[in-house]
Amino acid sequence: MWIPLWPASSAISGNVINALFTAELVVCVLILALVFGLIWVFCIRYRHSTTVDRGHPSQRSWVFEIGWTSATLVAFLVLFVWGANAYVWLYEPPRADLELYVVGKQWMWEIEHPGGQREINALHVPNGKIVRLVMASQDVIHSFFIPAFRMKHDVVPGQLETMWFQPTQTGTYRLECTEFCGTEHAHMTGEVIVMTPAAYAEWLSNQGADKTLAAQGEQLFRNYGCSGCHGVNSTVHAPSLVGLYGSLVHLNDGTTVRADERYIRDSILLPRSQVVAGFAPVMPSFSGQISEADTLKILAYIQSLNPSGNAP
Amino acid sequence: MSYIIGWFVLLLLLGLSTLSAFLSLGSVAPLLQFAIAVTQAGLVFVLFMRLRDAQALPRIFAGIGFFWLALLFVMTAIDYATRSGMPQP
Amino acid sequence: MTSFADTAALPKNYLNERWSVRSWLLTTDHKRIALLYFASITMFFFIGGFAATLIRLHLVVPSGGLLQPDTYNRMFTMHGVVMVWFFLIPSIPATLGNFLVPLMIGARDLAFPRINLASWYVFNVSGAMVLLALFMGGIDSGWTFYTPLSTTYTNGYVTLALLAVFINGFSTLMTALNFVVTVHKMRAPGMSWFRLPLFIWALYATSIVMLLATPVLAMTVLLVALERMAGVGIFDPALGGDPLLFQHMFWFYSHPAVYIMILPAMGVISEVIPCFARKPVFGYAGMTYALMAIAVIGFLVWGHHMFTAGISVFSAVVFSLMSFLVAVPSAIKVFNWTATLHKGRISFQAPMLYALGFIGLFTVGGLTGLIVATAALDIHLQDTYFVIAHFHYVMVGGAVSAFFAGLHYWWPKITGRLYHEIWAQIAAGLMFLGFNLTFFPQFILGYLGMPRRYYTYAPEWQVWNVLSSAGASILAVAYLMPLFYLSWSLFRAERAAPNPWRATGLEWQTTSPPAEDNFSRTPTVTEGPYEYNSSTGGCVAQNGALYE
Amino acid sequence: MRILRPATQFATIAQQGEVAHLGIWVFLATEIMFFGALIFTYVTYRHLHPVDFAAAAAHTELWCGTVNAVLLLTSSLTMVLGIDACTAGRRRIAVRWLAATILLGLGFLGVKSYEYVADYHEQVVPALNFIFRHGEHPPAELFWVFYFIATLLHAVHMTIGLGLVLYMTYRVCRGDFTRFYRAPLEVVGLYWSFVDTVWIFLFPMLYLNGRS
Repeated sequence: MWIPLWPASSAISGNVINALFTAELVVCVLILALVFGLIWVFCIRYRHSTTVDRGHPSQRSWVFEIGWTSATLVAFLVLFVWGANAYVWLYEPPRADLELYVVGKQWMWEIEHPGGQREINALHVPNGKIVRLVMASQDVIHSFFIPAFRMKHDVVPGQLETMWFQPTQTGTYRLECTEFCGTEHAHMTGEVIVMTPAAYAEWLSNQGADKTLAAQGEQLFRNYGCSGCHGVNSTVHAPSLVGLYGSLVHLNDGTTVRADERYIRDSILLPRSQVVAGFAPVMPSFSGQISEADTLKILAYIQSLNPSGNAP
Repeated sequence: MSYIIGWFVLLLLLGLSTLSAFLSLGSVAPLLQFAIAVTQAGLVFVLFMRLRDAQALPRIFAGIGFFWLALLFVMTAIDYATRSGMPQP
Repeated sequence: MTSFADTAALPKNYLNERWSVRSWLLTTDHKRIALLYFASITMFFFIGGFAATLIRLHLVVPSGGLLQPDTYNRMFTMHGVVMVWFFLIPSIPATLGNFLVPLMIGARDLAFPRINLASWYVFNVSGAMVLLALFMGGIDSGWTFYTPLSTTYTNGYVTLALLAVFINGFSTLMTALNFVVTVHKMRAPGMSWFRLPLFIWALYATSIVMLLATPVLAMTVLLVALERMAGVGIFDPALGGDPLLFQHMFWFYSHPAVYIMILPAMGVISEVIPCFARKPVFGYAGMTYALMAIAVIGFLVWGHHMFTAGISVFSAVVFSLMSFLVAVPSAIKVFNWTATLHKGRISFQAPMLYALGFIGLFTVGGLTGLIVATAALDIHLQDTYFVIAHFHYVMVGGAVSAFFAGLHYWWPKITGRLYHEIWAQIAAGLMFLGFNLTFFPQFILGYLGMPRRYYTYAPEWQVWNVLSSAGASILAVAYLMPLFYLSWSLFRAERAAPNPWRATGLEWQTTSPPAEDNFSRTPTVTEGPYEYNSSTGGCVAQNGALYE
Repeated sequence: MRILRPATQFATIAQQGEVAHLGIWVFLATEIMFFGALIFTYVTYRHLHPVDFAAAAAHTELWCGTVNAVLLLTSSLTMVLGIDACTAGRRRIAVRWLAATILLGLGFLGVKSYEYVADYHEQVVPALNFIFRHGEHPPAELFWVFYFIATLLHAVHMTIGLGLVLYMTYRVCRGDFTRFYRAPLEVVGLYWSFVDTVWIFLFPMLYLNGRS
């Protein structure tokens, strides 16, 4: 019988984690061997019935203590720096080749491709491309986990989360929810299918999507009445959304924020928490009136309004 | 006698704090009001709760709660102050 | 230290002074309250253990044959809630601590005996509430009560459980308050801070952590309960609330809670090892500093539970650094215990076996703690079985092993009877074996990517799950054994001398069991706590039967 | 005068007094953490939703909060004067000061009750009758949730404090306390002043925001 011991790594992030994990494992085993070895040796050599020399136990305990304190401190700091570096690299997304939208809800994952293709509990991605996920939750906290990529991020309701990966091998991998989310938490699983770019393109065209995500978003932008104020021809004094995504926004409390997905989403749902400088806080709140999936579509539309056409 | 003076100062500070709310101080107002509250609380602790004549131990335990509370505030503020979801250009 | 030993005819002691039920239920004697607490937490240990047994049985097959999904979720929630708040937190402090703090510092009782009794009643009220929630249908939010699942989406009796946790906090606070004031104000003449046994230092540090962390948990669960009861959204994103704020507040308590569990365990081990190695503890001062350092730095690391939750990258790095720093004093303690064995005269009675097991398991738990404290690795390991295995190595392999070490070590003092040595050694060995078989496979499962709280799993993971469940059945038997041989010893075993281990420490200088007011006259302390000498014989004996 | 003997676990009456003193301070440290955690959530949310919190806070009854602050600060003064009178052995004067403290405390609760009724009529009570005013956004409700939790918890502490002061007044009348032992009275005094301190922090948080 085949007994799994070490999971395959099929993404760049997986290789980074594997290297770091192996290194820490080695350090741990060395320390364990030291402690266990000493305990064994002492327990055998100094068991009560032996008559070995027990005279002059060391009085200068602080010399040893300072020694092993500084040794462990240095070893730990090295591991910390390595781990922190990797963490920053793993969690600060680079410029993406492909952006997908993920909505978690009890108990399934809904994934939207920019072309309007939609899938449930499955994620098709092209091999070798940097994929960035923009994730939202409709209800409780979920966590999007692909063990083969060693990548995971919680999806917290009320804020957008992002995560990225770059697959290195075609194949089918497990997709799991790792934050307990209710009765069928264990069934909130799916598959990540890494395909060659050509196969991915073919798969996309066979999904029969008629409208891109941005086009669907534009429709919603009108339906929810956003265009009444933020539209090009509007007479209401509202900030223009053209070129907004990725730009720096000055707020009326004097601070500056970058208009990322999270900012745009917050501004739709709770517009008064971050008011653009020079504008009155007159926009109504859409909190509780718009689903996460619709928010993401409108977001896709607002992103598509960038003249340059992509994120900074 | 020092109690009466202390009480008078406390009321004075209260008035000052209330007054500050009606001035257009912007984001300074909450800080000022918080500073006044800290001063008032310090007065109450030192004077009315007699930390002035207390031994070291009660003083330490009076401070320890505020110190640990500061840990909660600071460590969480580190998170809220530096959150962002976007690749930096 | 002088010894006033003779106890030929059984004199009046705290057990036989009075016999009525009333004299137990209204007692203000710290020793009797300790026994009352023993009874309560033993019950909760087996309730929590029963839930764990069901979980492991269920996971023998990948499809999960035994329980309905809902029942499974209720079982692991109950296992967590009961084991954390109703067993581990009070385990050592409320039982061994209650019994020993006054004895070890030479006092007649704790500073506030009635508050101590009230603590036990409050504990039982909260325990009854949790059991009520269990019998009415259970809770399925996980012991972490993450919002908005706990506030809006689950159907279980979450409010009742939250209020139980809230009330339970008062019992913790009352015990901690008592210990802090007692250690500060009621030490016997000559018992300076650096003559205190390390067990007292550990309980002092624990009490400080309890006092400062528990109120935050109380407020947090109160807010969640209010949100659930009144439907007002405190952590509800629709009102602008932030579920991550709940996590910050929850872990501000619940990470230090881990130190509430492990610091007293470290204290017990620091008593047992010198006694059975016949040597002063290595680096006493360093051990006290390490305890206090863990207590303080332990408050700055809670964010490592949230590395993947969406906290800022910068704060995750800060929390990761703090988590590495808190591992340093723990490492110091492990090295110092090991060094204590050097040139000792070591004998291997049950308490020592448990203590050696503790060092081994705690070291594994601590080192894997480094792995999950590494922010990058935690991305992969968070919420998998790796984390489960890690914290069970610390809490069960560490805290529970130490609890049994202390229980056996002080059993003659508490009951006045000797336990059966061979049975105890067998149980200690079985516990060690069963524990490793249960939890080591979970490290592998975790790295393979098996998430926690799944009632069904991928078929290729079955081998490790079956091994784990097999280990759990051994562990269950091993945990039941002390119930029998210790109960038996209460009635049939040989009576214990005042100091069967020839240990130092004030608690061994009074009779076994101690008199109601502990000491016939207040002792005066003239030397440090661990004046053992390994070169001049004096091996450990049990009731005079010297091991030579 | 009754003869004082320490409880069995203490060696001297002085030790018993010191223990009580330390005990209450340790307890107050836990209270600081308890209220501190609530204030912490408030501060975080106010930081996240400054406009909504200011708009909502402008609807609190400022004069109620201010009068209550004056009442409480004064009651701290009368309390400490009562303890001093007791220390000096002037029992009748001590009882008068304690009675004044109780009256001031009752006054506080009276004003607070009046304020709650007014809040009810303004329809700002979450879970009972909360309605959003024109242009108000969801975080406004969050503010009112905090307003009620904080003031109710404070009122519970006040009520406990009133009971304790009442009991202490009785014990002063009975002549329980002497120059050498008055620890219970001092302990209650510390608790009372601490509850006063909590209001010192709640006042600007709940009443002074959004006024300018």
